[in-house]
Amino acid sequence: MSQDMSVPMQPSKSRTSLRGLVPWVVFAAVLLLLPVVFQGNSTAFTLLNVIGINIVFALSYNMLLGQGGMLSFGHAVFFGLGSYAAMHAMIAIDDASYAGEGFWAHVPVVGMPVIGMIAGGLVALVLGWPFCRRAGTAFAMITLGLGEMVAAAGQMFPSLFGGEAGIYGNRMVGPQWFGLELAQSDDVYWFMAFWTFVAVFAMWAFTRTPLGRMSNAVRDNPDRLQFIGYPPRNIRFMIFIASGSFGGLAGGMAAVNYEIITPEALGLIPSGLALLMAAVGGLGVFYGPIMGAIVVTLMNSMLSDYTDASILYVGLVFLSIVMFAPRGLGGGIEQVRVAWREGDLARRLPGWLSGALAVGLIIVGMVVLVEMLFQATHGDDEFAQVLGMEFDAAALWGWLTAAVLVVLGAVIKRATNKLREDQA
Amino acid sequence: MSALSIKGLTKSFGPAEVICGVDLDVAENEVHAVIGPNGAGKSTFFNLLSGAFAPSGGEIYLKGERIDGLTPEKIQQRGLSRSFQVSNVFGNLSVFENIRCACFKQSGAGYVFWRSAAKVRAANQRAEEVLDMIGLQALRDVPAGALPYASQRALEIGMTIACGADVVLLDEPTAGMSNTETTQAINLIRQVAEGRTLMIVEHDMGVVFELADRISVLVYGKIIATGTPEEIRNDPRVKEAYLGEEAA
Amino acid sequence: MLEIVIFSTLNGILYGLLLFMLSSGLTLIFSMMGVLNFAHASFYMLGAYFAYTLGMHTGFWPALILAPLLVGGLGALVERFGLRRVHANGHVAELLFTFGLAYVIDELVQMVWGTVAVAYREPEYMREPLFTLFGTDYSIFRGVVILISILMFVALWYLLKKTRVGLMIRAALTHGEMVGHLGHNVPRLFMGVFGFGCALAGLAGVIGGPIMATEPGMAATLGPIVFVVVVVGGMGSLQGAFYASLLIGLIQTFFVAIDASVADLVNAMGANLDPYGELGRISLATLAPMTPFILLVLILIFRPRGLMGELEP
Amino acid sequence: MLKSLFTFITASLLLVGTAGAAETVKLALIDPLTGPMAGAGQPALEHLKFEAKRINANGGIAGKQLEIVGLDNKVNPQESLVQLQKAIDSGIQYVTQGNGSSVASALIGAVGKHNQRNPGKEVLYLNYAAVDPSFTNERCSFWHFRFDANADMKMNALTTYIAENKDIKKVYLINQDYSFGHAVSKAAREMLKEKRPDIEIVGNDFHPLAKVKDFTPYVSKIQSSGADAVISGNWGQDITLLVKAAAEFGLDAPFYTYYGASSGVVTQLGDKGVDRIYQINEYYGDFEDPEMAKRQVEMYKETGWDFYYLRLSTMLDMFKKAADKAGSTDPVKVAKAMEGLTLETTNGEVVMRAEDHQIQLPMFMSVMKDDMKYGAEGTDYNFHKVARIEREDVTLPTTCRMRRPK
Repeated sequence: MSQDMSVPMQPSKSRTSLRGLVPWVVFAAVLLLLPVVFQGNSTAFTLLNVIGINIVFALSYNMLLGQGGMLSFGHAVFFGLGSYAAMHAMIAIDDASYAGEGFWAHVPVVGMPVIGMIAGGLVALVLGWPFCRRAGTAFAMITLGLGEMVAAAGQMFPSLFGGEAGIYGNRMVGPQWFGLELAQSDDVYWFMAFWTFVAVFAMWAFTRTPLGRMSNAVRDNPDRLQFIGYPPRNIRFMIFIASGSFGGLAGGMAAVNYEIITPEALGLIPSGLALLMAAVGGLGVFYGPIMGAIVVTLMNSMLSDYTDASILYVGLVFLSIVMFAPRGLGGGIEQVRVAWREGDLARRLPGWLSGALAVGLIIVGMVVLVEMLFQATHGDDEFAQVLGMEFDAAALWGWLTAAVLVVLGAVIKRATNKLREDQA
Repeated sequence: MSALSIKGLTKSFGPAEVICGVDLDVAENEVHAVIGPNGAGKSTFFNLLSGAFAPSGGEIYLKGERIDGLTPEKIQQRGLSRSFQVSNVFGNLSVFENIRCACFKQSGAGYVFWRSAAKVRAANQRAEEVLDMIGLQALRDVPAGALPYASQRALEIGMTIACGADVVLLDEPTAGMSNTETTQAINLIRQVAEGRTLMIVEHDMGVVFELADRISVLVYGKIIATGTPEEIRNDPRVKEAYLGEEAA
Repeated sequence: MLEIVIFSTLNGILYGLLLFMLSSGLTLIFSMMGVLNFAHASFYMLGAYFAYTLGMHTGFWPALILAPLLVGGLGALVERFGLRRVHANGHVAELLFTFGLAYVIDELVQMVWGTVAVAYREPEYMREPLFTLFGTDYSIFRGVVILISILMFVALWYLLKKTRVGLMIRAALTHGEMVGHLGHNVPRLFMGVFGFGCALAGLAGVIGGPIMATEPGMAATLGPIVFVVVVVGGMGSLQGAFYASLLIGLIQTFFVAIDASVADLVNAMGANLDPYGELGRISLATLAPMTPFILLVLILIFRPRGLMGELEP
Repeated sequence: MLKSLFTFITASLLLVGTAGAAETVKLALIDPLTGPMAGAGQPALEHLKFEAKRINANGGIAGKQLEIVGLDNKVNPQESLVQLQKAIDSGIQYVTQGNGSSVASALIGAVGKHNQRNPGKEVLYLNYAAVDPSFTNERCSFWHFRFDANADMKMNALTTYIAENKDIKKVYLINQDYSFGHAVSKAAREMLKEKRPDIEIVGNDFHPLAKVKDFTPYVSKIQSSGADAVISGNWGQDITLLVKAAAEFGLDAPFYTYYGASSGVVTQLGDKGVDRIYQINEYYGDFEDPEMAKRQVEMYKETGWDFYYLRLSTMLDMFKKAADKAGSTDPVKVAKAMEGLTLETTNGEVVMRAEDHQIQLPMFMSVMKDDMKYGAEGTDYNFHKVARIEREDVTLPTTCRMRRPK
């Protein structure tokens, strides 16, 4: 179904050689180093915590789409219900530890993602079977229906969903493990880093298991699967449960981070965010959604400080990736890695660099265009600022520079197309 | 007791009856070829045996057990697997992975998610054996979608036998192959035939006469003749069906 | 009591017809090109905003013609320079493209027309009552809306069933490649159909805008419901979309009009649910926005090809 | 390579964000600036910016220049907490909000937890329009001040006015389906039973917040119930579209509302609203006070929005008075100074009750009228005062037992 959206998977050698562990060591190092780099900068920690949640959410989504070929528009249901379960558990812990006895008094808040994972998995188990009859558009539509139905139900059961105000709890309750008081965002960071690492490793390991290989098989050719003894529906159902569980895990992390969950988190918009992150990052590559989560989260929260048009840029980036780089950021990097490994990187570099330059020019031109359009329609500051330079929507030369940049970029791209073709 | 016995098998798509009452018995470990002009219903016949289509009438017994109407995976689990005329492989997975997916069934490991696939020794070992047999060890890490045509046909056969079925249906295994590739395919099929019952649909008469113990001729949905290669070569009805009126 | 039934039916039919006008274009595009156009409701929004801006200069009736043409032209350009390019990468890529397109259109609308609702109203004389029943007026404009949507349904039905272009479109619905072999320029046909579908959505926007409030969020609210209509109606079936939209319009309106709770509904069918329990206490009115999606899930489980469709999505 | 690139981008972006001149005090407005309820949030932001100029003109807040920061929450509690965290991270210590008691209840919880966890970096929440009574009763918090009469106080004034109108026999209630809507409905039923037991409640509807686009089904239900009057606490688009549908269907029952003068109502209704839309509010559209009239003209010219939110001006004036009195912009000191503070406004003296941080002020019943001296939204309709309800008749006791910091 998404045949050309995915770059061929290079299986690591069957015996897990030392080389196979290098990416995990680097990943762990990054997670350990980040708090040192951002010492005392609470904005950074707030952002990193959100990125952690989105990485797990986007990867759990890609278990369905990228790995299993199942396009879903209801993935936020597992995230939301996992978050609700964790929130109810936190409230139970709060009450139990207040009273000092009962099962919940011993459960630590840092264990909430497990509660979320169980909830997500159960929901997928209960609802999943009729959904997994067919992949493709039917699956997309039925998950869309599920997502909107559960979001609407969110307004109805106050004791469960808390109606419009949602449900909120306090994460500084119950027994504290590893000395994590979870008061400040830098304390919460360790909780996030741990669960992000565990979830990413688990989801990667899942792709190496027989069921993980079979999910790729059901993606590539569901009909042939029947003839080697496996009904595609069973495989899809099990992937649906696995993906729902990790979606619930991300929901559990979010419950601890935000300490509030509202029915809004169950609807189409968060499901769309998961799709956005996975597609921008690259569906066919395992680590694609990780990059997608980082880029989209940064754009969503940081960009709005510099421009009113931040959401427009997210849409434009998404459109250009779908049109010009269907394999996403991850796909691009995979191409470079494969070329580097086969040693013809030097030969293909000029083509890529010129392409990158051309695209860069077009992007800057478009940004100037959008900023001036924004400033012209309802900006209150007189000038549109782009990369430190100021453009006045009233003056013609502003529009001229934008047009020149875009045209120049397009010309270079067309000229170097030939170069890239014969290098491919 | 025959490996496969078919009684009064019929199949019609709306008004058009494609298989009009086929009766055939295939003995254990026999290599049975099915030949016939284009459009005789050979592929539909294979689709009926493998469960891709449900028959309109008649019965199919696999080693004495009735299988008509079952879903393809249930028929495969009872020991009958088939290859496809048009290569039907997992495009993005490597050659080794394609074969290993087919091997999971035998070791019942398809749904395992708590252990790495590399650790399922039985499946990996079986996959290595089949890879050697079909001679694709050199291309083991190449994605199946990027294989040259002949290698894809070999992979097709490899996946069919990897499932560990003892009744194997091969749908035009040597279609579109050069002479050297055909001879390699014949040796491969001969190896595959050891200890298994084989049915082949084939146009290349050289391959048919080389491999088949018995041949059935399917014309317009009916078997007009079954016999040893010699009998079929001299059978007037076959000549008439193949070469038209003037040959009779 | 009779008054509620009459007015709810009228409101339900009006809402249903509006849904039909919105989804008819999508039925064509979805069934012919297999493209799940997520941006379809955004073109509906553009229709409303264009009618608002044009209406100020040209008045309502010219805008009724110009706005859909403008939206249709825009749709054709989008197909030509965007969708066609992505077509080669398969249906998922096309869907992702329209998903991103909806994002961009919603933001551009906010940029140009601002984030607050625009006071797009039907012309003054149309606000007078067409007729008054039990003291409630039914405005001329609502009558005009029903008229236009019925006319559009008949015209669309005639175009598909009786004209050559209609023949070509219906043929391409099921056998796209064959139509290509017959020498028709399929890409141009796709562009025409996509543009035409967007024009239909624009037309729905022109008359839906005054009723449903023209504001940047209008696409997001109606977007998902449009897919329900298309899937419930059945792929490639215009009559299916017509009945499905009327069904959804009436169900949703009557659920709001009837002053009952879930317990009353369920108990009427023999069960005995506690009327004060958390489930029983829910009033049908709060259940109303959920009904289209319950219908969608039920149809996809029990009758995947929908009311009148031949092929499954 | 990836790692250093990533750290560089994030670090550079973040450094720019935290730079801020020392001598300003920032007030963040967390309200819907986009989406269906933008019509409620945008005017509040413009009003605050307009009034901030006046505050800064005469001395600012304890000598510091007041800066207004708008943060969009799309009326969603979860998004509001994300914006709150963003505001806190960039050093903002004063937050205001008004649209949606669901958001307010989340903010109260979050501000309370933040202050408990970060002594010395407290945040104060000034609520200008979320009127769920619980915020100044069972859920009162030292860090929350309310500058608008709560739902029960408004209903107390509204029902006193309705009680005098003898020809109202049947009343229909329609509200938004969340804590605020239910509070309005409960207060209306209780107070009407107490003041006018003869009035029959013929309908009690709830609809989802900010989601209904076409209110015709609800209006036909009201019409067939034969109601003489409709009471609704709806705000933003939910009141604009409700009264529009009512006008369109020729429903002639008068509407007694909390936010009848929301943006868009006057334009949508035109003459169909005259003598039919009533509003209970802390201000009205006659602008007898020349100073207020001047502000209305100037603000409309500058921002295109009317001078509707008098309570925001009262809030800023009290904030300035308390900060000047405390001689500092430290939230704890300002909060203590503001308790029990009185302020002379155009409608007479108002006081911030120390017991529950609920402002006590006179209320006004007003009705939509034509050819007003200062029309709203560029038309010549506005809300004319029909009754003044004194502070003593509006005030209600509180059950708040507030925990004060040492």
